[in-house]
Amino acid sequence: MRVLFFAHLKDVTGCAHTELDCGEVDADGLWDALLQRYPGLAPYRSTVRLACNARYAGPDTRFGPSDEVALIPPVSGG
Amino acid sequence: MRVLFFAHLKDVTGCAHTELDCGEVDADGLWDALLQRYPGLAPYRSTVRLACNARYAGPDTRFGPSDEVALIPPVSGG
Amino acid sequence: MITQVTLTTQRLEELPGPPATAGPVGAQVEFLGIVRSEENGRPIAALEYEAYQPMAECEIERLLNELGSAHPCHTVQVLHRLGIVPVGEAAIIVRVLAAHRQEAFSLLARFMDRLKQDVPIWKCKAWTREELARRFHPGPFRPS
Amino acid sequence: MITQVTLTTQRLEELPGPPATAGPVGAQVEFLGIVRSEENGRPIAALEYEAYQPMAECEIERLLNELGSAHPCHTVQVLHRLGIVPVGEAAIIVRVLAAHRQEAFSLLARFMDRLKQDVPIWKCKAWTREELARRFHPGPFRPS
Repeated sequence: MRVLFFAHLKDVTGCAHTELDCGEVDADGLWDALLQRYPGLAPYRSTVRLACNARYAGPDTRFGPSDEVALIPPVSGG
Repeated sequence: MRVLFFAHLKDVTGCAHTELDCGEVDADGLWDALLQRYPGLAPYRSTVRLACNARYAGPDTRFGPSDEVALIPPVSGG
Repeated sequence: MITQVTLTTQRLEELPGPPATAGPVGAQVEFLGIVRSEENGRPIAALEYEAYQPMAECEIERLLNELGSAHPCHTVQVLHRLGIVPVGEAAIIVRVLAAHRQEAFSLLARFMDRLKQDVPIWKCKAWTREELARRFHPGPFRPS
Repeated sequence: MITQVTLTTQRLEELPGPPATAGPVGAQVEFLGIVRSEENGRPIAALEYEAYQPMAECEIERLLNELGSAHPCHTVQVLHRLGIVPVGEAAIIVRVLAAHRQEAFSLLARFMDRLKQDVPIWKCKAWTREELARRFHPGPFRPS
């Protein structure tokens, strides 16, 4: 799956997006795969919301290989 | 004193203003003098607010010969 | 708080905006109250407004000062049109400049509520298209 | 409710206003959120915004539709600027056309609250005057 990073998370990961090959996973499975590659994301886990295909993920959302996943840190538009 | 009428009260009195010679009076005294000259105002007394020199009158306001008094029916600006 | 209050028979849309402000402006809000094409369910062409002008100006200033202490803003401009206002044109324009949007929204909403309770301005007549035409373009023949 | 949502790097002040509306408009409200000259107490020259653009547009539309059922309005236009926005220029403009002011005020205030909670747009950097100058007018000599 394609994973997008925004704002300061780009500095943490060093990139704006990456490809993650973790099969179909729930949010915990996704975070396990993410933290394995980018341990620096750990402190942000509690404040980051996940989005799947440009919609906020719910508790039951599963993230699959063809999905576009995004890590949404607290927003500050307007 | 000079007394001003606005909106539909001008139709009731037939004029936009008048001179009233009633010495110095409180609100009841003013209404007595007004209703004597314009009995048609009676139905409006409960909804009309009095102003003295371009400020809403309070319960203790006294209206004197040199004052500009206004009858303010419910407003509808904006 | 800088205030500017104007009651006029001119088109409000053509008047200049609010005076410059000293503070750092993060929010600029503009409200136009526009004459709608019906009044009490009846189609109209214009509304006519009258005011007790010196008192209306004082009351607006007084309201703004009162509301400004609860909702501090930098600048408020209030323009109210008097006389005949055609449908689609502004009867009132209020512009607020403030550091933050919350104060600007609160002041504006409360000001409009209070204006409609306390400021001596009246919609004194709703004009239909026919009445306006007769008033402003009287024809050569008028049946008696 | 007609909605128009635009995220752009262009100056918002120069973009056209909201699309025409079908219903009878009694209230027209415009809000500009303007970049202020300080951020967290420090003087700045500009803010830089980024967005997850397709999701931000969807979220704004979703919010407007949700808020529009509680606060029915005719037309809402949302313009948000991305990239570098100099102090004094608008980062966001929201325009609402409605029959009555109450609905327009409510929708606007609630929309701005929700935007700042849910819409994936970020102030990603505050630029000082010096940083901007170096970035956009780099001199011939740069000490290493």
